[in-house]
Order: sequence, then structure tokens, then C-alpha cells
Amino acid sequence: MSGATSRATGGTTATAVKPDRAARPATMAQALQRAMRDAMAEDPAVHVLGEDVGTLGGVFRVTDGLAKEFGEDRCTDTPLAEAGILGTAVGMAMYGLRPVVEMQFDAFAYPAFEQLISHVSRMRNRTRGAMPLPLVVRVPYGGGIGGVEHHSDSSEAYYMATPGLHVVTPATVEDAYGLLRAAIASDDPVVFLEPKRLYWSKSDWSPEAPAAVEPIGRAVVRRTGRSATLITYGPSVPVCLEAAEAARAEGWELEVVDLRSLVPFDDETVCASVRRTGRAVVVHESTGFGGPGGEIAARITEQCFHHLEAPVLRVAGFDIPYPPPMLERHHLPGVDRVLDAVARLQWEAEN
Amino acid sequence: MSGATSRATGGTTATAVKPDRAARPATMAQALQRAMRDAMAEDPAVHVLGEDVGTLGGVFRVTDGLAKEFGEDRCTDTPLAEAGILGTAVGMAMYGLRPVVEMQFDAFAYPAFEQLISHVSRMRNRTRGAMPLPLVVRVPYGGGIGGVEHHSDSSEAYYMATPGLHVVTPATVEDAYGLLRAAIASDDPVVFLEPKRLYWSKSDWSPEAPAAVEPIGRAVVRRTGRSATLITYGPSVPVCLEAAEAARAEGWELEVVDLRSLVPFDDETVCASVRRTGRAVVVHESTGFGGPGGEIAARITEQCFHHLEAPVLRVAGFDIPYPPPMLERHHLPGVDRVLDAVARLQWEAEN
Amino acid sequence: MTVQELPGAASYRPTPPPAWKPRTDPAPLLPDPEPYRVLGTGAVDGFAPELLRRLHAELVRGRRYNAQATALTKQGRLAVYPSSTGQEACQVAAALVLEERDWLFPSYRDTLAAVVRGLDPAAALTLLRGDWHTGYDPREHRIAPLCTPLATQLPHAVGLAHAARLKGDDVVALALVGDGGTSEGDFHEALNFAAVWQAPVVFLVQNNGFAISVPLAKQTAAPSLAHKAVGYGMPGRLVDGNDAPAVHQVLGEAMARARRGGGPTLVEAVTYRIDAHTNADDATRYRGDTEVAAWRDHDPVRILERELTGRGLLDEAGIRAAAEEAEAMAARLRERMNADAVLVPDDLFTQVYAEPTPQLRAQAEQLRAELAAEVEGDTR
Amino acid sequence: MTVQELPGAASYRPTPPPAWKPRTDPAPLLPDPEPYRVLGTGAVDGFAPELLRRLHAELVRGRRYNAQATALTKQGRLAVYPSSTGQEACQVAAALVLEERDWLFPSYRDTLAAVVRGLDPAAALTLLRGDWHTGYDPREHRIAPLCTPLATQLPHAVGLAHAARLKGDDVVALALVGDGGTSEGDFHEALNFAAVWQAPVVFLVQNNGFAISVPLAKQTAAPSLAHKAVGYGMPGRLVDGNDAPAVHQVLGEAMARARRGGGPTLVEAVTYRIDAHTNADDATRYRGDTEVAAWRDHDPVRILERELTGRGLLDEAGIRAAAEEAEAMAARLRERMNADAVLVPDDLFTQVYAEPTPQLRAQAEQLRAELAAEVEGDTR
Ligand SMILES: Cc1ncc(C[n+]2csc(CCOP(=O)(O)OP(=O)(O)O)c2C)c(N)n1
Ligand SMILES: Cc1ncc(C[n+]2csc(CCOP(=O)(O)OP(=O)(O)O)c2C)c(N)n1
Ligand SMILES: [Mg+2]
Ligand SMILES: [Mg+2]
Repeated sequence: MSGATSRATGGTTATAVKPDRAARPATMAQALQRAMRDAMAEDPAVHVLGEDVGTLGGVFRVTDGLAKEFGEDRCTDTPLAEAGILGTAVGMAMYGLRPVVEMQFDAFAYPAFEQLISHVSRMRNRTRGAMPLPLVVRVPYGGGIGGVEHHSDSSEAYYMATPGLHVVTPATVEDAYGLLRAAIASDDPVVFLEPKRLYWSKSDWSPEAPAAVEPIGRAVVRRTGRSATLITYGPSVPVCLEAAEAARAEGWELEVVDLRSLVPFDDETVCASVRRTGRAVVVHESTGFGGPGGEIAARITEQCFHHLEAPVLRVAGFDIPYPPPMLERHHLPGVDRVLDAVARLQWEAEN
Repeated sequence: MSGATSRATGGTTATAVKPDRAARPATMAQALQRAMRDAMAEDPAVHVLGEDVGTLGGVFRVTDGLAKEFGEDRCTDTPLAEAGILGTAVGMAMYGLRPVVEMQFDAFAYPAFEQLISHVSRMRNRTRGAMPLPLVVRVPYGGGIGGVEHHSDSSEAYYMATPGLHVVTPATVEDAYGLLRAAIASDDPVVFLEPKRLYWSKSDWSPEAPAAVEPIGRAVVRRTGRSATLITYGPSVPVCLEAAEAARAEGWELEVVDLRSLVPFDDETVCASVRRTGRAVVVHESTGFGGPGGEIAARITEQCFHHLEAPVLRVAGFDIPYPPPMLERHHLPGVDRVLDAVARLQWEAEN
Repeated sequence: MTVQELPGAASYRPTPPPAWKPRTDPAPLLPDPEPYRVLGTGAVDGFAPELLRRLHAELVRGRRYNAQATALTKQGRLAVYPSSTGQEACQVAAALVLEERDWLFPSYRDTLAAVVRGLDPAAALTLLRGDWHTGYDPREHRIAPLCTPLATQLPHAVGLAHAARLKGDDVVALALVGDGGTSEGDFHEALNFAAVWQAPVVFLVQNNGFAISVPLAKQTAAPSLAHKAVGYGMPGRLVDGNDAPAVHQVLGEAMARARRGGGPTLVEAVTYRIDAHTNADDATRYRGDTEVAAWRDHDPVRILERELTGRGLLDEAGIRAAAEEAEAMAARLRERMNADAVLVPDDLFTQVYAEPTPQLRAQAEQLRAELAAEVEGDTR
Repeated sequence: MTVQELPGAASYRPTPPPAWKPRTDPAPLLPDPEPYRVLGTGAVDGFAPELLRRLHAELVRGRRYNAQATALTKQGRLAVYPSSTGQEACQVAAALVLEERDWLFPSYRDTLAAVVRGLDPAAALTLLRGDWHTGYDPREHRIAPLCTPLATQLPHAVGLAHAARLKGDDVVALALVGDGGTSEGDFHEALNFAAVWQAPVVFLVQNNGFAISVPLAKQTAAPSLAHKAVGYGMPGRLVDGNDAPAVHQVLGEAMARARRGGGPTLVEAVTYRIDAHTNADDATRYRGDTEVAAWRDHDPVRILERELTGRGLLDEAGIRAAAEEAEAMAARLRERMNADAVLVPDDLFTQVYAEPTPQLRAQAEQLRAELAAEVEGDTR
């Protein structure tokens, strides 16, 4: 994806900051903030807009300080209208800006679907490349934060079903920075899904020595193992890593693939792993029926059929509207459910 | 689905019509019109609303004559605003009416997504059953009619990914009537997808002796065969039937399953067929990636793994925005592509 | 066409466009230049003392309700509470103008209006405590579920009111929305449908100055939010949203108008959100103390109390009685909320559809098995 | 709080809500009661004869363009054509008020405006002939793609105008929408953003009386569509949409206002769709001949021609010259459109993303193989 990296290289930060390359604990929210900050400093075309992103710094504080550093014209509190936010961002991108739009919560992105489907995803194609739309739609998504109705949706299936969009989601602090930089640098529209319950997850990370900008479209093996592959992304990555750790007690060495990018999909990395292990479980929070897991399982099966010792299984949210906080733990795929699925991967056949 | 049929039985038509049970050629559009007409005559709670549905009878004439027969309060030309149409329909249903909403084209349903996802699909669940929403959203969908941009989308993946909705699509004149009656009679919201290019398809059918109202959620085997199963719905059913006919020349007896209902999904009928044949191809117009076929293939594989001689393959639209009329024939899955897929079902293994 | 063909070309005056005439006279649709007020004016004389005292008692109770609910968030008994402290006049008046058969369409901030309408104070908090989304039967109380996606409840109100009128029922719907919510497309579509259909619905915008952190100046450039009415062909009214009798009167007139077939009205009540957006919000990030202090001076409870005591319509005993009633309500609420909610996991599956699909039945079965295994594991 | 605490309770008058003041004076935002007209009034004297003759020539060319495009649908050369016959004054004026650096945001009915702005008449029909969706480079011509989903182009225009202003460029955007389109939420959100941002954008509503079959009376109850402006805090203007100099003047004033930082304007041009919605529509199902006939009397070409000939600003030779130029344009268009478009199937995949994904590359390969096999099959 050369387009994806074209603008992220080169250029120096506009504001001098004391270089300090020592890694220290940072949250995903901080890394995301830093990615926008650095992109804005490097490229005056980058603009952030959305509800409460300015003075307040966003309800999750992900845009904290941007309005102060770059002014309200670069980080703008908009009127409260999601279609209007995305629609005006389209116009800004048509004029050559690189808007980064924040949707306040997953479910509040729905009013902007028409703009997203009918324009954002199609403008390049419609104009035969004359009018690409380099814009990013940041969507905090997923549950597990005790949010009341409409605050915990996993809406990635809608985005995946819309050709013309890239769909990206980080699971680590480092990826949060690298992938958001890549998304902002991309000449294509990117839906950037931020796992809400990982916003405050921490790891040692240096904002001064961030990892190289990730090209969009590459999955990564987070843990190697030979028994079976867990394929997952975003909020379910820590769940799968924990499950893999627990599985050792049962004698299973589980490989964990973090997709990072749902579109484009990294068939190569995923299939290489499954061909090695011969068994796979797809894990996500989104509902099972019609969710991303169907696509993932189907394409693995198409490409690795003769390597499969068992059908690719799915561990997903139930096929229900996201439940209220008091019941969400029953809905969310946890370590036990992942291990149950692994146990159902027809091991008898082997023994 | 007892709820689905509760209101469709009983009651007599308000206007006396000469009984004429002789079947004669009718189009799908006529059968749909008749379904609404009969439902409105039987139940004063049934209201039709949408853009141009009244005086004009709809741009496809599917609501032709309803305003004249039942008055503009029963069949209403609304202002031009899809979220408003669906949102007011929600309010009407809250008061006990049974609104049938027409979206003029697939792509023009997108402005109504927020109402659909956040309210239509969830009102029953949110109110613990106190406030069901018996409403139907009719959406003409799919391509092959030479329509310019935004007039040929296959948007079923979005609806399938939204728990709380039924998603139904007829492929025959008879089913058009039966399924629409069942949808209107259902106490749950139903997204009723009408294959545009079958609107003018004809078959012998008597409006006076329509088939019994179909319960929603049952697939049907349209053609039996032992070599492999084609699983399809809506506009691709005739394509698959044609492919099955052509396949005989190659020595394949193909079974064709018409899903009719995407939600609920009829695992029983589909899996029974695939277990018999051991091979399956899912065929639809919607894009492949993130489209309905992933879910369908994944669930078949989960349930029939040891019966499968080959991976379940998918024949779908390309992963692109719907192309312009001059190129659409390259995009639409046709007989040749279906046969190509059948040929790739690893027959060597058997011989 | 040539010059010769044109008769009397030199003296020709074009015909006006045949179809054009104003559909309605715009003048009566425009709001007054100032928010309408009752307190401190002679208009108070027109109010029945019982109504004024009722308004006062409900304001006191409402203030207490807000305080108690906010306290419950600190004790972890509520997941979140968007307080209507400072907006009680709107909440109370909105509930009291309704006939029993009328419908209320509240947003997440309007729990209090639902309580004043008669909903059990604890049931009204079901959603906000993290329990199932609607803790009451909307049809029984004629209160739609507290709505979170902004402005999406407005078309529901229009549709319901329209349906009632079609059925010949004497029902008016009152829909509540915030200043921020007026920017959403659904606000526009709902008001337009209401006006075209002449639906018996009243829209009350509680302009409390903020949409979370965003002040009104970044939300609209209109002279007032009430001015939006004219673009739909309905009357716009502007009222002091802290003046309970004024809100009651203006809403009452709008309800009466709707009831007699006069169509919808847009009412803007100018008020102020004294508390932060919710308990999770930090209002000091976006507004100063002086502004809040100025509004505290114009507190709805205080200005009504002053007026009534000044007029001798309320004495110390009356004030004490109102406070005691409010205290009792708060105590009952605390007690109810201190009991843990009992939720049945199986309920995840029962109301998604009229009848669970085969897939949902299987998933319910799976969850039951998991939970049984857990219990077994625990007992072992 | 008790009575004792309240100083001077009896004489108390509540403070007015501290924050309230009208943001703008509503009076200047209101449109005139009648559509503004130039033809048949003294205002014609203020126009340069060259401009009037240019308007006339473009109207004649525009009328011919509409007729030719409609004819092409009958010959199967166009998939569909939404004609602007009867609306040419709006189309022509909208194009002519623009500076080269300005942007036009047309809808599907505004091909003619794009042509008058300078787009090749055949390229403008690319979408409508069933070819790729935009047949021109929007940036080169500063004409956004002809937009089909109603009102969705309006926020684009606002965003682009806003971006230009942020960059310090002297660019104004003119966005076109129909009467039906004003009911969509995107209309509302776009106008609100424009007013809050004071973006240099002008909205032109061509009120042609219908949204397909739905007459204005079922679309709005507003006094006029121009009255919607006041709810956003921008001026609304009402103009006779068949009076080309009037439309030119009103739009010109709005453009100038936007250019000097005065913010957006909403202009409603009252006009009429003489043809059916598109060639596929049957207008007799929803409207009568008398209405159409009345509007034919107020035809934009005819009333301008009458005025100019009456004033001696246009003679038979001038009329003939305009007709001939129009005929030549139509002939060139026919010729261009009679040539088959050459579309490359591979292009299905090339512009979905900046670089095709691996999956799209594989699909392109598959299609190439299929087509090669077909050719092989054909040759065999
Ligand atoms: C469609 C939608 N977008 C965003 C939100 C998130 N949100 C919740 S409250 C709020 C501010 C609402 O402001 P206002 O309408 O003035 O009501 P108030 O909270 O002041 O009562 C926002 C942005 C939402 N609930 N719905
Ligand atoms: C969002 C959306 N909904 C529906 C349609 C279908 N449609 C195309 S044109 C039209 C009528 C538009 O009327 P108006 O805005 O008055 O413009 P006009 O056609 O009269 O120029 C409709 C309903 C559409 N294009 N977009
Ligand atoms: Mg507010
Ligand atoms: Mg129109």
C-alpha cells in the first residue's frame, strides 16, 4: 500500500519537543492522541473535527490538547450532527484537506451511514481516481465498559460490507499510534475502530521513538503456537492471549493472530498460520450471525480446506442487541468460551 | 413463528371481489401489490407510506391503486426524507398500527439506518416485549436493470448484521405474495427485500387463490439434485436454476435451495441438502467480502464439516461499488460463473 | 420564435409564476423577541393558586430527585445520571400539562418529567442503573422509552400523534429534545412531517446552553431555536425555561392548539444545566463559575418560591411540607435502589423476536450450560 | 430556604435568564413576500445588455440541450435523462454567476448548469448514458460530481467552502438542490454547519413544484422554502426562477456576500418542471395540463426574449444566431453520443482504492481469464 505511507514519512514535527526515547507507561488513548498531534504538526492539511473534540478534548480525552496546540480551526467542535460532520469532512477532503473525524460512540455513527456508504467509500471510484478522499473516521467501539444502551456496539460488519473503505483496529498501544498515523497518511478513507475498553490499557512506549508507521493491511502473529490458531482483533486480542496462556495447562500451544486490518484482509498471514496449525477459532465481540467471523471463517476454509482438521469455529457475541451493563459479561466472549471452542476442534481425530 | 402468522388468517376482504381462482400470468410487482391490498382490506391497522407511493403508485408501481382504494390516509405520499418515514412509522407502530414503508431504492434506505438499527430492531427487546414494532420496510434491491449509480445496491449484509430484524426476500411470484403477507402479519419488524429485476418476471398465479401465507424462516428446495447444492436467494434464484439446467450437460445434478429468509436462517433445510450432496456453492449478487455468503458458508461448514467433499465456495459480486450499467454484466454472477465454481468443487477426489 | 410572433412585445410584463403564493402567513409563526415570563409580572394573577403550589411542590421534589440520583452514582448504584438540576421547571411543566391519554417522549435527561407524570421514581432509573433498557411499560404510562440517540424520538412522537389522529383519538404527544439535538437531521425531518401532516404534537426544546461541552454559539447561528419553527410553517414560542408557570402556560397553549387540530408548535425554553453533563463529565473544562452563578440566581425553585411567598400563596409550613415530601421520596428511592437488581441471563434471548429463532434458542441453551457448569465448578 | 431568608420578597422580580439574547436580528433574514422579479420592471435598466443577451443565448442553448438529451434517451443513447426544461433560467444563472475559481455542486438534474459552466456537453452526460459515474475531473472544472442521493451534496459544498476559507482562498461554493431535497436531514445539517461556520456557500433551491409525483403542498407547510433560512440565521431570498436576470442578480448578491465574509444565503427560485421527472416518468398520473400550460406561459426563454425584443436589445438576427448556435451544439452532441463508449472491464478494480487490494487483484485476474476464455470460445 504505497498510498498508505506516502505522506507519513519525511517532514519534521513543527514544534520542537525534547527528544526522550525512553519508553514509559502510556495508554492507548495517549498514543492515539499523540498520533493525531504528530500528524497535525507535520501536515497542516490534517484537521480534526467532531462533537466535543475541541475544548473538552473528546469524551474519552483522545483529542485532548489538540485545539489548544493547533487552534480551533484545526481541531473543531462541530454542531451535533454526524451526517453533517462526515459530509462536511467529505467537502474538506475534496478541497485537499485530510480530515480526521471523531464519532463519539459506535452507535452514533449510524446517522452518518449514508454519507459513508454513498460518498466516502465511492468518491474515488466514481471520479476514476480524480477525487480521492483521504479521510479518517475514528469510531470508539465495543463493550465491556458498563455503558448504557447505544454505547457498546460492535459495528465492524457494516464497514466491512462497504467496498472502498479500509477498516482498521489496533489492539496495542504501539499499533494505536502506528496504525492511526498510517490511516491519516492513507489516500483512501479509513474507518479506524478504537476498542473502547482498551483506551486505558497501558504498555511501555515512547512517544519520541514510536515504531515505524505500519502499512495498513498486515496482520501480526502475537503469540506462536502449533496446536491451533486464534484469529482475532481489537478488544478480543487480550482475551485470546489470556486464553492461550491458560491453554498451556491443557497441553495446547495456541497461536494468536491479531488482524489489525479487517480491510484489506491479510489472507497470507492468516492462512499461513492455519496451514501450520490445521485448526482455527475466530474470536470477536460483534454478533456471530452476519458478523466478521463468517467472512473470516469462510475465506480460511476456501483457502486451507485440505489443511483443516476441524471446521473453523467462531466465538462471538450472541445474535442479540448489545445487552445492558448488568448482563454484558454473559454476552462478551471470554477466556472460557474461547477454550471451550478450542476443545471442540475435534482433537480425538488426531489421537 | 406463531407471531408471523397470527394476523394473516381469518377476516374477510372488505371489498367484494369476484372470485376467480384460475391462474393466469402475473408479475411479481402485481403479486406484491395484491399482498398489500389484501392486508389493507383485512386489517385497518395496515398503512402504507413512502415517497411517491400514493398518487403515482410508486416508481415501480408496486403500490398502484392503493391510495385510490383506501384513501391517502392509508397509503400516504410522505415528504422526501427516509429517516423521517421510518421514524414516523415507528411512532405509528407504537400506537398499534402496522406500517408498511417503501424505500424507493436500496441506496436510498441508508439515511434511515439509524432509525432501523437503533430503534426498529431494538424496541421490542428494550421494552421487554411491551412494545413490539410490527412494521415492514420494503426495499427494492439489486442490479441488472441498467440503473445509474445508487440504484442497484445489494444491501442485505447490513440488515443481516442487525439482530432484531427479520430479513426476507422472494424469488417467485407466489412467494412475493405469501412472504409479504407473512411480513405484514408478523409482530416483528421485517426488512422485505424485493429483487428489482424480478419485478416484471411472470408466472401463472391466481390472486384469488393465493398460496397459504408462508411462515417466515423456511427455505425451499427449488430443484433437487445429488451432485452439489446451490444456495441462493432473490435475484440469483433464476440464475441458479438456469445453471442447474445447463449443468446436466456436464453430468451434474444440482440441487437449488432458495433461502427466502436470510433471518431467521433455515439451517435445517440448507444443511440437510448439503449433507446429501456433500458439496455447496453459495450464490448472490452482493459483494463477496463481508457479504451474506461468508456467514452462510461458515455456518454450513460448522454444521456439515464431515460431509463436505470440498470447501463451500462462493459466487458473488466483486468487492467493488456497484458498477455503471455498461459494465454491470461483468459484475453480476451469471450461469458461467456458477458453473465454474461447481467445476472447482474437487470432483477429482471422487473419481 | 421570432419578434413578429410576439404580440405587444414592448409593453409586455411577464406573468408571475402561477403556482406561487405563501402557504401560511409567516408573521404569526415568529416567536416573541424575548422569552415569555410570568413570574414577576401581572400574569401570575391569572394562575390558580393550587396550580402554582403544585408546581412548587414538584419543583422541590424534582430538585431532590436530581440530588438523590446523583448521589446514587457516587455509591455505584447508578451507572450514570444526566441531571436536570436547574431545568426542573421544564421537566415539571412538561409532565403537568399532559392529560392522562397524552404521550410523553423523553430523552435521557428527562427522567424527572417521567417521574412527575407518575412513573415510579426507581423504575424510571432502570436504564441508568445498568439494568434492562426500559423499566416500565411505555403503553401503560404513555411514556416512550427514555431516548439516547439524539432527536430520534421526535419522528416517533410525530408518527404516534398522527396515528392517534387517524384513529380519531384525542391524544397529543409532547416530545422533549435538547439544544444540541436540534442540529440533527431527525429534528428537521420530524418537524417537517409534523407540519405537513398537521399532527397533534408539541416539541419542547430545553435549551440549557450546552451540548456536553459545546455551547449554543457553536451549535446554531439562528436568532433563537424557536425561530426554526417558521421554516416548517408552525408557530415558534420562546419561554423562560426557569419560570415554571410560564412554561406551563406556553406548553398548555400549544397542547390546546394541537388538540383542536391546529397542528404542531415548537417551544424553546431557555434554561441552564447547573450540573455537569453527567456525573462522568467535568464541566470546569469548558465553562466558568460566574456563568453558573448567574444562573443560580435565576433558579427555578427559588424564583417560584419567592414569588409565592411574596404573594402570600405559600407559607413556611407549605415550604416545609414540600421539603418533607421530597425527603420521603428520596428515602424511598434510596431504599429501592439499594436492593440489587435481579437479572435473568436467559432474558438476553427472549425478547429479540416475538419468538426466539432456532439459533437464539441454541445460544440460550449454551449459556445455560455454561452457567450450570460454573455453579458446578463453584460447588465442587 | 424559608421566607425569612428572602429579602424584599413581595417586590421581587426574577432576573431574566442571563444568557439569553437573540444571536442575530431575524428581520433581515426573512425573504420578501413575493418572488423578486426583473423582467417587466424597471430593474432591467440596471443590467448590461451584453449580460442579458448572453443569458438569452444560453437559455436557447439550454432548451435545445434538454430537448436533444431527451431525444437521446428515446434512441437508447442515454440510460435516463432528468430534464431541466422550464428551469433553464436557474441553470444558466447558477453557472454564470460563478468565478472560475468557484465551485458548483449540482444534482442529477443540473447537467445543464455544468455545461453552461463550460463542461463538455457530452462529458456531462457520462453518468446518464450508463458509463462511469463522473465523466470529468471535478477539480479541473470545479464541478462536483452530479449528485443523486438527495441533499447529500450540500454538506460537501459547506465543507469545501469552509476548507477554502481556512486556506485563505477566495472561493465560493454554489450548491443546487430541489424542493423535495429540502426535506432531507442533510439539508438541515448542511445549512446549520454553513451558518455556524459562516462558510462562503450559497444554496439554491430550485422549487419546481414537484418531487417526482409529490407536489410542494405534501412536502412542506412553510410559507416558502426561503423561510427556512431564518432558522439557521442566514438570509433567505425568494426569486422568480424563470426570470433569468432576476436569478442572476439574487445569486450574484448572495455570492458577493459570501465572498466578503458575510456567510451563507438560502435562495429559493420558484420555477416549474415542464417535462416529466425523467423520460421514464409519466407525469399525467399526477398533474393536469392546465397547470403545465399556465407555466408554459411564463416560460423563461420566452419571457426574456419578449423583454429583450421589446426593448430593442435583441433582433431577429440575434435570435437566429442563438438558435443556430444551439443547433450546432446539438448536432455535435448527437455525433459524440452516437459513438459507442469504450469501457474497459479491468477498470472495475483499479479505482476502488489507491492501490488494489490483493483480493481485488485476484478478482481482476479472474475476470480477465473469463473474458479471454470467452474470446477463445468465440474464435473457436
Ligand atoms: C446521535 C447522537 N449523537 C451523539 C450522542 C452523544 N451525546 C449524548 S448527550 C450529547 C449532548 C446533547 O446535548 P443537548 O441536545 O443540548 O441535550 P442536553 O444533554 O444538554 O440535555 C451528546 C453529543 C448521542 N446521544 N446521540
Ligand atoms: C436520498 C434519496 N431518496 C430518494 C431518491 C429518489 N429520488 C430521485 S429524484 C427524487 C425527487 C426529487 O425531488 P426534488 O428534490 O424536488 O428535485 P427535482 O427532481 O424536482 O429536481 C427522488 C425521490 C434519491 N435520489 N435520494
Ligand atoms: Mg443542551
Ligand atoms: Mg422538485
